Amino acid sequence: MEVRGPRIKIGLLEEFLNLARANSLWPMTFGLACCAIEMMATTAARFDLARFGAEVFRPSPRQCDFMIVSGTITKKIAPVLKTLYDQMASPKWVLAYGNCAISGGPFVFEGQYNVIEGVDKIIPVDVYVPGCPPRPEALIEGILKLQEKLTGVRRFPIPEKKW
Amino acid sequence: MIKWFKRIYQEYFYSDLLVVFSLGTSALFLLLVILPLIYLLAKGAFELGLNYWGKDFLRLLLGIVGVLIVVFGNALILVYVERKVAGWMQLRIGPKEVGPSGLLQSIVDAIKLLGKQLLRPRHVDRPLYLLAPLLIFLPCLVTMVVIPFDHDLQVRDINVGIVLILAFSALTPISIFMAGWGSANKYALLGGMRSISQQIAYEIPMVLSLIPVVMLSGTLSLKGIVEAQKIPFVCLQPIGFLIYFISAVAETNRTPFDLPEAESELVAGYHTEYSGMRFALFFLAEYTNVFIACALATIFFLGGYKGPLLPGWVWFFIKTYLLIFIMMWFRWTFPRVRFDQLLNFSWNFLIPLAMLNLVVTGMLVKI
Amino acid sequence: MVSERLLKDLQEMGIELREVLYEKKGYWFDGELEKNKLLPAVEAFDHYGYFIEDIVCVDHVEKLELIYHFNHWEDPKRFSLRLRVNPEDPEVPSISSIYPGGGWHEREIHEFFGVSFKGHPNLSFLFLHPEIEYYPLRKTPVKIPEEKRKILQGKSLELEEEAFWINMGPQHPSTHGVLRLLLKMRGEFIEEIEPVLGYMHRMQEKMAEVRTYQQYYPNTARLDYVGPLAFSMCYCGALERLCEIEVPERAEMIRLITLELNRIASHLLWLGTYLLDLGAATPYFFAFQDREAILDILEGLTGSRLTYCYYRIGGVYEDLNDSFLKKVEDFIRLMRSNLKIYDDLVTGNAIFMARTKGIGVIDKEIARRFGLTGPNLRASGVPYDVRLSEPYASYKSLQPKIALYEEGSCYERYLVRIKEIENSLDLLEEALKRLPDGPFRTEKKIKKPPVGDVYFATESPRGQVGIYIVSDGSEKPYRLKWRSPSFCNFISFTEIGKGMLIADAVATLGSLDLVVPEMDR
Amino acid sequence: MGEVLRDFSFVLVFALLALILGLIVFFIPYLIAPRVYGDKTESLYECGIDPYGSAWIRYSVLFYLYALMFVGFEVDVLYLFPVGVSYLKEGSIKEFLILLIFLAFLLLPLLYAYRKGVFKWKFEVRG
Repeated sequence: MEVRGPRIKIGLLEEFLNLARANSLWPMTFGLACCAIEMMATTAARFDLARFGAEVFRPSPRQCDFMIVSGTITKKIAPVLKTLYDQMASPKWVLAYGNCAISGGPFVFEGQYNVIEGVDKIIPVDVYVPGCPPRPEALIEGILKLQEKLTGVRRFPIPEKKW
Repeated sequence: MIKWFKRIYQEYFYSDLLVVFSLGTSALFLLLVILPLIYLLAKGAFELGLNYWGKDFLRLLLGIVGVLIVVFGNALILVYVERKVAGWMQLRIGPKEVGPSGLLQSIVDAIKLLGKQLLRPRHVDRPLYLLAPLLIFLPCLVTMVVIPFDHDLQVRDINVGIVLILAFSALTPISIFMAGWGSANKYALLGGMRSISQQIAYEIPMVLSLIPVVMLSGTLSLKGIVEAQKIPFVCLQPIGFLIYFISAVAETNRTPFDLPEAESELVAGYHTEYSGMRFALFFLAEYTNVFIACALATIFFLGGYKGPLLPGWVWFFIKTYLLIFIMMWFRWTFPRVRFDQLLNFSWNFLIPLAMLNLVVTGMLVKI
Repeated sequence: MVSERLLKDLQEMGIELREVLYEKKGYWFDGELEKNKLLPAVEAFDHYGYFIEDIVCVDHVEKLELIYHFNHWEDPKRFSLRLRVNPEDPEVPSISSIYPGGGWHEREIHEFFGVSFKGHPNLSFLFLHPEIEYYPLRKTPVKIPEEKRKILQGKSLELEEEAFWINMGPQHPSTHGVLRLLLKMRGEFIEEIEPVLGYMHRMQEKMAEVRTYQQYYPNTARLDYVGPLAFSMCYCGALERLCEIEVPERAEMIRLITLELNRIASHLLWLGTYLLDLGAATPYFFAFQDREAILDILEGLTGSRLTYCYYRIGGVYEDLNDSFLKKVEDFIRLMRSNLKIYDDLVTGNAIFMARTKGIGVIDKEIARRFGLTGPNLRASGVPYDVRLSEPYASYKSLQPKIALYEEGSCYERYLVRIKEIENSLDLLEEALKRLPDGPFRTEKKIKKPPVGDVYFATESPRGQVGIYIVSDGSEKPYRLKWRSPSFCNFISFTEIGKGMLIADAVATLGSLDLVVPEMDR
Repeated sequence: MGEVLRDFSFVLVFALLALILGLIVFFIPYLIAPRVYGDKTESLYECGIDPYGSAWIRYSVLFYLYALMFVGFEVDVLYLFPVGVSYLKEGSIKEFLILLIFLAFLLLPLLYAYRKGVFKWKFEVRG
């Protein structure tokens, strides 16, 4: 992977752009397994990802900002995943959602022949969200974490303990 | 300074910085660059004694500014409104956290898209691929020239306004097809194919439904048509209005006629391979086309800027946005039609109906 | 009865089938046959209108055993035909000319065991990735020959002139997961369909052989994450049948209630995503909102939202409490009123009717040859339901009504599922009234089930789930085979999808209600 | 003539403006967007799989039939605009009859296409 920065790089501009990026994270329509259902539930009425402007699921990797790896990575899907990640326009981020994407989850055993133990063996991961499957709130928390990573500030600051 | 910003941002409201920054920069840009430029140019024009041309020049400059504000403002508003309307219809809130009740969401999206890498796949047909997003943007601006927002609020009243609009809107399918073909992508190609046959199929009923309007008003200028409406033409031409509106929905590729970008079949349709700002231009063109289609419906059938009490342009925008809202309502209610159903609906039903409408109008007018 | 006539016919052919105790084994008739008698026997099954359930292969090291399961819609008695194969050079005649659905099971066995089927039109790899070295489910390591390892070897994708191959999936909005279809297109029409599965193959059957019965159990819920309880039920039921454990009545009724709740949730999810496929976004949100209500109820009981681990061998994990019953009652009321909203929003919609009515028709003959089950089958006018034919849980005492439609197109599949939601609500209401008191699980603990084999079937929201367990008396299953309903439903699409418009294909694929990890296992 | 030129100078300016704006909009990301190129970044997207063959092949003839019909229609429909403008200026029934005849001719290709079965989408087995 060849990384070239922007042609013009100004600190303040970068800050500003990152602020905009953090508030408009468009995920890719890419559901793998069980966690994809929870991902769908997150976009649905009760949890409503749209509040953070992140409900614009784009099916084409060219137009989205981050990929939610929601499920087990088998050896057959790994090259597909890599291709899709490559085809995303930078800046791009990856959110490993669920134990399978983090480490293979419950599908790792001695003598297994088909599961890649963690998506970070293929592509760089920015945020890990554990759980099997993680609850929708966890996905929202993961997105907030990604925003924090971009802006350096947390959106809903955790209130200080008063007692 | 950044630290200071961060503190504000953390302590007060998350998006306050965004408000200040985006509004501030745009206001600064307007104040420091555009307005003095216009002033200088206009002054120069007058001083040179080119009164005849000078007036037009001033009109042109003001027109450019006005049209740009309408085009970009409309897209920003529509993106927000659409997401909010979708939210209301779907038991949820929609954008909320970015800015006060999510108002800054579309601005933030635009800024983000500005900072996104522009990718060009290796195998594309380069000239077509690069020209397509430019060309799709062109009819949006040109059509704005002849739209009368108010009695005097019009860039230029061209006496063949309708023909001009029809001619330039024919560029849209061409550029969509250029995008589809140039991308060398199979989904994009299928999307482009679909798009072009859809747009030509609905072009005809659209034109046929406009001819009675021309008959009744006896002019091709848009302002003339508005002025000719003692009562809105929708009362005289209800079928014509319906045909026009259905065709307009189809021409702008909105659900239930959004086949060229049908997500469940063709991924993202003709703009599958476009990223960042190139994709944004397609988006912008789509929303501007929606606005133009509804604005034209307002002008032709709903009496344009005419209305009691309120100033004309307010009426114009109220009527237009009402129609746009109906389009959104369609979008979040109906499933997508199938492709052959879509084409045959036009050829077998709408076109004969539009012809019948024309004949009946012709007869009634003569009697 | 059909089975008696069939038995007589088979006897004339010289195939002896003996009757076994259904309560112990899960099938009625069992018999071994010679290789050369396979095809005549299968033809006899076809003649009497039997459908193929699945083909299982068991590696006994000194021999490979192929087990064909057949069943009948009107006279549901499971037949199991056993065939011994030499493990050195396994070759069996293929039944794909009679049962095309069987051909797909054969492909699977060819891939995992290396059995080659003579006369199979397309014996290429379906599930595995190209770098695999050994046949995964063989007990002794057997190397896969190099030339067999190509994924799409059966189809030469060399560019025929005017051939327009298009990839649908693995990342595609309408394939719901990672199904991949290679479509040969002519314009907007599909000429040929070549599915590539296995993008979510998670080695469920291999894992079962490595882990103990208790360790493997939580993974059953991860097969079909939309209706996981039917799979848990199947697993627990099979072990209870194997170890002859009596389940208390209260536990059985609790199972029924949770199963039906899960069924409604699954159908709701299908409804939402199906209409999303058709381009209508709003019903998705309505359906998910109602689904959340069920998830809340089940979460209160089981502790998780999606992949429940609630049933135990011989009962359930926790007893119901009163708040649960109250919540279910509230939900029934809510769902009844909301069904009207779906009716207004979807059922009468002209565009929806035009998109689904008469599209993707599956007639009974295709359904039988491919082994279609579940709501998809009932939409084609066959009243086959495992809840009635082989009642488990409390379905013996509390029989569900069957939703039945004749035409078998996408629209009927939609109607069947809506009707099933209604029926499940009725069933739930009845079950709540009849909930008996008593213990909610047995005290008997099992560690090592006895030697033997067992078949168990349940009706998942997608169709008949079957499990076949071979136990060698140790604490791990010797062989565990799932019959996954989505796989059997999906393979019928390769037949009916030919000559379709791509839009119709999306509508049909969606209406079959596929869950990919369950297909790939 | 001068008036018409002045009219269309507006159109020309706006068209140029659209092109220039488009170029500006492309230029900003050129400057400020980060660039990352992986192995597959510049290959075509097809659901994450390398595409088989080219997208540029001969395509189904169905769409061309529609295009042909369009050509038959659209050009002629444009003739109706002058008719519409001057329709009310003359007071006789003659114009109506002329309009009727013209429309009857317009309907002919539609009827022809209908007879030819353009509107029936059927998959035919090749061979």
